[in-house]
Amino acid sequence: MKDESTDKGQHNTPMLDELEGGKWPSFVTGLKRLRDNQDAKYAPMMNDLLGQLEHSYEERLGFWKGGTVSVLGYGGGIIPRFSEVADKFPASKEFHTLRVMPPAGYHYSTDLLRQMCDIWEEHGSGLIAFHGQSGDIMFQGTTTEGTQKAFDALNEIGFDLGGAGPALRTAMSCVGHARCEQSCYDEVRAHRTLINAFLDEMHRPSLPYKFKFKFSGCANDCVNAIHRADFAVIGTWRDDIKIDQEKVKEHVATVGRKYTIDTVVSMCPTRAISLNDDDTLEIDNQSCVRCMHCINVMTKALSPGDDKGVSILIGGKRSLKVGDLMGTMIIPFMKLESDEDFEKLEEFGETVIEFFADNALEHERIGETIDRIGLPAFIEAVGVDPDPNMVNHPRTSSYVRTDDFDEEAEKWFARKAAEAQISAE
Amino acid sequence: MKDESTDKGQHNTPMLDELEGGKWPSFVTGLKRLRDNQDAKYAPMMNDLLGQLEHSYEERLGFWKGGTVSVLGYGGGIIPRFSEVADKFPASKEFHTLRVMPPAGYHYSTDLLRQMCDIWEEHGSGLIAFHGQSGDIMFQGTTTEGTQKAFDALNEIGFDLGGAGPALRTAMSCVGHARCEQSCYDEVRAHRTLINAFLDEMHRPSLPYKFKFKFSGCANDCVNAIHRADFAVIGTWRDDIKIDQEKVKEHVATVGRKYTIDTVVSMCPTRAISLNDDDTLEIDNQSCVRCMHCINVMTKALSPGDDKGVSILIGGKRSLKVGDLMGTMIIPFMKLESDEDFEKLEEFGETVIEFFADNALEHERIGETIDRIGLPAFIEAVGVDPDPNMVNHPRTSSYVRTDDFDEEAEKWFARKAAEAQISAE
Amino acid sequence: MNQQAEKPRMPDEVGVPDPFPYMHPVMKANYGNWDWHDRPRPGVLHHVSKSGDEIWTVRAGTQRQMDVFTIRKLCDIGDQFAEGHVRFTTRSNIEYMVSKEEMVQPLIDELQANGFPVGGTGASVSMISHTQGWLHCDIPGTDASGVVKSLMDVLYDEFVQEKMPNRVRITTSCCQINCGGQGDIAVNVQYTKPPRINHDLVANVCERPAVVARCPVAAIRPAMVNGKPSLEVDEKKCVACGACYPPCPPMQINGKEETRIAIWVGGKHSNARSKPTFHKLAVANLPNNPPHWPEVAAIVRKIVSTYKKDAKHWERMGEWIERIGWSRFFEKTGMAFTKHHLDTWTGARKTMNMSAHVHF
Amino acid sequence: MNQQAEKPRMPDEVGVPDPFPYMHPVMKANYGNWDWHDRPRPGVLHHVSKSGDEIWTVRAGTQRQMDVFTIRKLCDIGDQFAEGHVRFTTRSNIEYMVSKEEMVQPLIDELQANGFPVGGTGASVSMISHTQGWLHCDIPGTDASGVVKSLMDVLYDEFVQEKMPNRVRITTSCCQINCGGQGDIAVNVQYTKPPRINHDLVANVCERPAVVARCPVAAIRPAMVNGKPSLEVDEKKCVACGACYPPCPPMQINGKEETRIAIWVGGKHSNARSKPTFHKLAVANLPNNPPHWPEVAAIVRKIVSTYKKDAKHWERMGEWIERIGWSRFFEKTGMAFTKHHLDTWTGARKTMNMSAHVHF
Ligand code: SRM
Ligand code: SRM
Ligand code: SRM
Ligand code: SRM
Ligand code: SF4
Ligand code: SF4
Ligand code: SF4
Ligand code: SF4
Ligand code: SF4
Ligand code: SF4
Ligand code: SF4
Ligand code: SF4
Repeated sequence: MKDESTDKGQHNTPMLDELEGGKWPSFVTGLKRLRDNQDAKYAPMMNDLLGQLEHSYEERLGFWKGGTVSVLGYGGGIIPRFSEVADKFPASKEFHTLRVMPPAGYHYSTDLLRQMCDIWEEHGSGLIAFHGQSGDIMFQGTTTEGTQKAFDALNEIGFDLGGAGPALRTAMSCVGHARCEQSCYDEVRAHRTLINAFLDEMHRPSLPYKFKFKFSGCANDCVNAIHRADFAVIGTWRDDIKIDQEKVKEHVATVGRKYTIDTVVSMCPTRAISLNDDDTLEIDNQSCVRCMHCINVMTKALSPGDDKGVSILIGGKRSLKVGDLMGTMIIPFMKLESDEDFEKLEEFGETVIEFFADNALEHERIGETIDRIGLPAFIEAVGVDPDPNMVNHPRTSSYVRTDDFDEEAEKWFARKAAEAQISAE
Repeated sequence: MKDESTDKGQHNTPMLDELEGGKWPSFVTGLKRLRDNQDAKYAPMMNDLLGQLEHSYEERLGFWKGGTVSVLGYGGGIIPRFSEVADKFPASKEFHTLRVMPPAGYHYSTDLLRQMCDIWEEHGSGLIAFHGQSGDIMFQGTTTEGTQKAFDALNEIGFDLGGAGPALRTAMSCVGHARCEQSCYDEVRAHRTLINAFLDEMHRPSLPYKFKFKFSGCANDCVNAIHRADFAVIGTWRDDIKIDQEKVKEHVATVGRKYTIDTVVSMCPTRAISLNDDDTLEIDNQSCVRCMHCINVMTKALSPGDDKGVSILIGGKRSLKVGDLMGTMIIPFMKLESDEDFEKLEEFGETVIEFFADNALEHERIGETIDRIGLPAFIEAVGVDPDPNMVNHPRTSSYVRTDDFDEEAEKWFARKAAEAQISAE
Repeated sequence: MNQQAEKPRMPDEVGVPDPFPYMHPVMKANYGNWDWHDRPRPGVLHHVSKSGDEIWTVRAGTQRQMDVFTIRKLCDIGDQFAEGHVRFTTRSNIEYMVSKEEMVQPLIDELQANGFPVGGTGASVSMISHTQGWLHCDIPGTDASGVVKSLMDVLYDEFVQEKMPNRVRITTSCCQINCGGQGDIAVNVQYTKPPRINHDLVANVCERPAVVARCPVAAIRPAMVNGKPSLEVDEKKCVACGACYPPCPPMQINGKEETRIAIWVGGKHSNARSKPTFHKLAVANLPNNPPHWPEVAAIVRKIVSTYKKDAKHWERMGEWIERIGWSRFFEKTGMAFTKHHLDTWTGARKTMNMSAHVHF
Repeated sequence: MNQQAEKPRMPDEVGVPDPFPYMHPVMKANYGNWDWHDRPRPGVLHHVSKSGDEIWTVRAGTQRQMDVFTIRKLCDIGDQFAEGHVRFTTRSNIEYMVSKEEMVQPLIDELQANGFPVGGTGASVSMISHTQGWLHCDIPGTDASGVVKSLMDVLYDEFVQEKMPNRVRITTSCCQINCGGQGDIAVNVQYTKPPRINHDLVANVCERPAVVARCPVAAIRPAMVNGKPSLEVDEKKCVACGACYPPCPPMQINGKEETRIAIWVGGKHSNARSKPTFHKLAVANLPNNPPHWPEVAAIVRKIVSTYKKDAKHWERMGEWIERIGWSRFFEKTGMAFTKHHLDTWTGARKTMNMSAHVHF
């Protein structure tokens, strides 16, 4: 082992050096740039950081431990890291991360980015990630003292901490409306409306466990919401797919009949598409499940309908305790255009968070709560009526007590009558 | 209520009489024919039987209870029934059923049927079902004394009792080889080989619970084996589907292109079929899962391959305790042509039954045992190597201890090498 | 037993009989050698062997629970018009095999003249699979023969023609154990109340630990009632499955009003296209209403006619519903979707829609 | 803290910032009004608005964990060639939006000249999703940045071209918690041994009931060890998941040799065609071998190239495997199928093949 601790200069990093080759941009080269910026306050820290990292590569073990660090007024948003090998690498003995919420949809001007760089050179290590897996800008590497200063400076330019711990977490939304024709609702507005309404839950962690929102403009789900959010908002539409049959014919003429059958007709999950003998498409919209596939393939000929809105799925998470869960379809359709629509969404978000706060066990995600108490109890608690879209199919088990079936059925019929009434008006 | 018990003549059956109308053959009319056959010994029994049944229709309750009745040398095969309302309907106070195994594939000569009728008029009620849901001929309605006599007579003409209780049960096999071009193995031989090898388990019940075999010649599964058998044997093939492209063209010419795409190409579960521009079919046999659909639609143009054999699925049952289970694919392919092949099948059947006898809890079906101990433990116990066809997909949960992964992998590679060796030879 | 001298006859354990002695000669000759088939008309199959041999099969409905007179009548017809060989199908239909096409029509005529409907092939509603019910079983909640007769009367036309999108296979079961199994439509008893316990009898009749072990939700516990060992049911936990009743008849699960009928849809055994599936709850709590079960019949009819009108060729009931979506299925059939349709049993999670796939 | 007079600054809880001030003007003007798009070349998207406006997006790879110099370099390029607006994607790629087609090529040239690969669009292998690893996390078994760098070096060509059947989304995770989530290919830490407990520390560091509660298989129980309150693990039950380690660091789950890598395949987030799926185990027990993880890289490469050669257009990794069957997947990629591939977790029953569908 190299004698790093006694060497006052730069640590040897032979293993890390190996990662400077290859064509992909190298994070090691970047770290070294920071280390080598001898004027900067952070240079010694980054030298020791590289030293500790090399040590990890040698030992194949991590050497950070957690702790408690926060900024004034907030209980979360900082990931504190203290080195377990600070004796060898003293300058990086504190190496905390600030999780900062980016503009919804990740839009930046170069100007803004430069401001952020400046702040982080001043108060931190100069190492920033765009973005963490939950969507935060991660300002990585500062002392306990630097944490507050960096936050203050970022807060001054309009940025706020994201979530950590048992709290509302930073959300993500896809580029959507800003640049994507598939987008079925205003993701920026939905994202900001919901998160900004519940900031208190983010900044002062007091939920049973983490709670994440994610927003995708359509079922392509470019932010992985269904797997990775407790509350996923996915754009969809209720009316028919829009078809431009001339463009369909052009597409078939270009790629061929067989290829069209194999990549569009055969790939529709519900056999909703049929190719007519004149090379136009027949789409059975009642069978279509809004999966996006055919629209993705024929971007010019096909597009989502006009009666757009969102579906809400609840309960996605990774594997701790019960195993991975994806969100379950709870609200098949919610219109999301008018101010009232957005208010309704916010109200529903609040109901769900309150349910979670009141009913989840400690360290239990909402998906696990639903799993524990059952879907019927959950939807009743959050005031949602049963809908066939919530399930792949109705129950297959006869182990249920149905003596109140008729009363339950009456609710459905009353609801359907009321809906018919409304749509007739 | 009508005063049936004091009336020495025929019971009034106003509700049952209602079931004599309508176009479908009426079981009530049949029962009455027996009742009205005044010369026959069974007429009074059938009169009271009708009386008790009418009583059930009025009360909406059943009035039979079980008991213990058997024939000499056997512990099972009889379903004993004693009336709980024998005071009112004394002549049918005993109304036992003999479960008798039919010829494999349910073939009868009229002559044989007449012999059976004669025996059952002599010793029973004259009421016979072809067949029960497990495939037995059910000779329904006799006294404890009649049971033995009927059995003796049936046994004389070459028939034997089926299963009841915690025992090997009567099996079923589809018409298959006898009249069906889809059949991939000799169902009669498989059916008789297996059941006749384990008759002891049928006639002297000593298993933890019931155990059923079912045999279908192909994946159409005309005897519902996968859902309803503990051990399902399903015909399949390993090589390519046979295509007669001229007949394909004829088919397309007859029903049309669009219809062919919609009913064949789009309906293949694995997108293995593509329609060429010249109206021939391209089948990707490596993707084909032998579902039978395309072959069913184009009976003249397509047929199963030549390298035929069987798959074995284990663990089907209905819902008691754990909920419904279907059989799990345990042996994806077994050749079933030579005498040795049939011996191997028999050996495997024996292994599975022994495993069941030794490992199942009381009143536990083998599917539940697998569920309880896990598939890896089960296949190890019955000496079968893991195969991807056993599962829809490999595990999604990381909760498993894999430190012996490399050794397990070695087994696979060794096996594959040996197989390659064999097929190279 | 008494002073009887005769030695008792010991059984000849012959096992499963060899079918070849009873099989139609053309089938025997072409065993394993068939080439293709078609269906010249409803109720008739036409199979052609690689040898060139042909055989026509005429399928007819029976009441399954047959008196010997019915059987002999069927034999008479077989002797006169069909070469003396028959078989019964998985669904208790009878099949006559004839080796000449010209024998088909007279055979059909004779069957029909005698009240046996010819059909049940291809895309028809075949005979409903049958269980024992009040006629014979010791635990039934309803009568299978009666339900089946009532329904087949209603579905008669769909048996004798092939106008469905694909075959429709209906099952009935007279208690929740469901000997009838899965079906495109399944008409099953559904209990609605916990068992009523006759405490006086439990001690004598029931092996208590075995009964406790049978309960799928561990709702039964041993208890002393009126100083006698008996059993107690936690009614909050009990799912009214009736599993405790067979091993312990004093735990009466049936009741004149409490025993109800549920209808399930979309079970499938074949592996054609989609994998086999379990049937799913359509409607529960229908009255158990002999002798015609009109409420049940009305719903079965509605489901069948909706499927007939709406499904694509070759789609089975469940496949059709998966395509159009369960919302539309409930809408089109006029049934209600309730919280009871949301699965709560082991593995329920896997029945939830964890995707953005949605039907409108 | 000390005699400081200044009143501490209280945060301005601004929440999620409004993106419009930073958004490219063409995107702002056409917000919610786009019509269609195509991809003129790998790494470039071309979106057309209903208003007729057009925008070209050039996507380039970054190392995510960026030093300010890299960021400023990207800004320089943006100022000079791309109108000063950028965004980062879900996968930490940077996107430059330009309003004129002729700006595309110079931008690409400049990015490439500065070592930023242009690509990641359409049917390519995009940037691997990233977690923290040894660089920052307190529980990691490996280094995410290093694994990602090693793999992206190997997959570089597939990033800059669109020659895959569909997009390939790879994730890495540096412990079994898997912050990286599901992927077409997921490269995850897999622990192989139960935790080694430092009993001296447990009493002071760990809230014992909370730790006991975290274990998914109830393998942990409180115990007195050497007279101190500690915890004990039932090694027969323990599935080596590591869930006890974060709340109780003295339950060390990592080890130089014991921490291993598993590769999973067929996870999918989109709802296109098939519903979203979880990834499935391909191979476990690969060595955790910095700095290049060659064993991992070799397998990832093999999987990617097999998919590339074999899958049909638009089939994602998992869809391709489902079509050809898992047997063939293992055969073609030269990996082993073992008993560990058979699921044993809750709901395992539903992963079994309960059908006669079989691949040969
Ligand atoms: C006679 C019988 C077998 C027997 O040994 O008794 C039989 C005979 C044939 N079946 Fe079957 N099936 C028979 C019960 C079944 C069952 C079991 C059941 O009904 O309980 C099934 C499974 C049903 C299910 O999935 O729940 C069954 C699923 C099929 C299928 C698959 C259809 C599908 O698309 O799902 C085919 C394929 C077809 O229709 O071409 C088939 C095809 C056939 C063919 C065409 C096979 C052939 O080439 O000869 C036979 C004539 C079918 C017809 O009626 O048109 N048979 N078939 C059974 C007649 C029952 C009846 O009287 O109605
Ligand atoms: C007669 C028959 C119904 C019919 O009318 O066709 C029948 C009748 C009975 N079944 Fe069954 N089962 C019959 C086929 C089935 C089938 C279908 C099959 O074999 O394909 C099943 C579903 C498949 C399966 O094996 O799971 C079936 C699943 C059951 C069960 C539930 C088993 C489970 O594990 O869920 C029970 C309850 C039990 O065994 O404790 C049961 C129990 C019974 C008992 C013995 C009730 C009892 O415990 O006293 C019934 C006797 C009725 C009687 O008086 O004759 N029967 N039973 C069928 C047997 C006739 C024959 O031998 O051919
Ligand atoms: C920029 C980005 C959204 C963002 O807000 O940052 C984005 C942008 C687009 N996605 Fe995406 N997707 C983005 C992440 C994702 C993700 C999430 C991820 O990668 O972690 C997914 C889910 C992946 C999965 O299933 O695991 C995703 C699944 C899709 C799909 C579905 C593909 C499929 O067949 O399964 C489409 C449809 C398509 O390709 O036409 C799509 C289509 C698109 C389109 C074509 C939408 C449009 O009309 O503009 C955009 C260009 C795609 C391209 O790269 O060619 N996008 N897209 C993300 C770019 C990530 C990257 O740099 O690689
Ligand atoms: C930084 C980040 C990885 C990255 O490099 O991108 C991360 C890092 C950590 N995650 Fe995570 N998670 C990160 C996104 C995720 C995601 C992805 C997502 O949000 O889409 C998931 C999967 C989705 C989910 O929420 O389940 C995820 C699932 C977890 C879990 C498992 C939760 C579960 O219920 O299964 C834990 C463990 C826990 O919370 O106890 C965890 C815990 C952690 C901790 C706090 C480990 C710990 O307990 O000390 C890690 C801190 C590392 C560090 O030093 O910064 N992290 N974590 C991501 C957050 C950055 C950001 O704010 O943008
Ligand atoms: S999720 Fe849909 S709307 Fe959002 S960027 Fe992806 S394709 Fe566009
Ligand atoms: S969006 Fe999906 S489900 Fe709807 S028609 Fe297109 S491919 Fe089919
Ligand atoms: S299961 Fe297959 S082989 Fe047997 S009768 Fe049915 S279609 Fe023919
Ligand atoms: S048998 Fe089934 S899986 Fe195979 S090609 Fe035909 S339809 Fe497809
Ligand atoms: S379903 Fe129930 S009542 Fe009917 S025969 Fe089977 S066990 Fe008896
Ligand atoms: S009816 Fe079923 S759930 Fe209720 S006590 Fe009996 S066995 Fe248990
Ligand atoms: S995957 Fe594990 S080690 Fe990596 S960042 Fe997440 S919690 Fe930390
Ligand atoms: S590693 Fe996982 S399974 Fe083992 S003791 Fe810890 S929490 Fe339990």
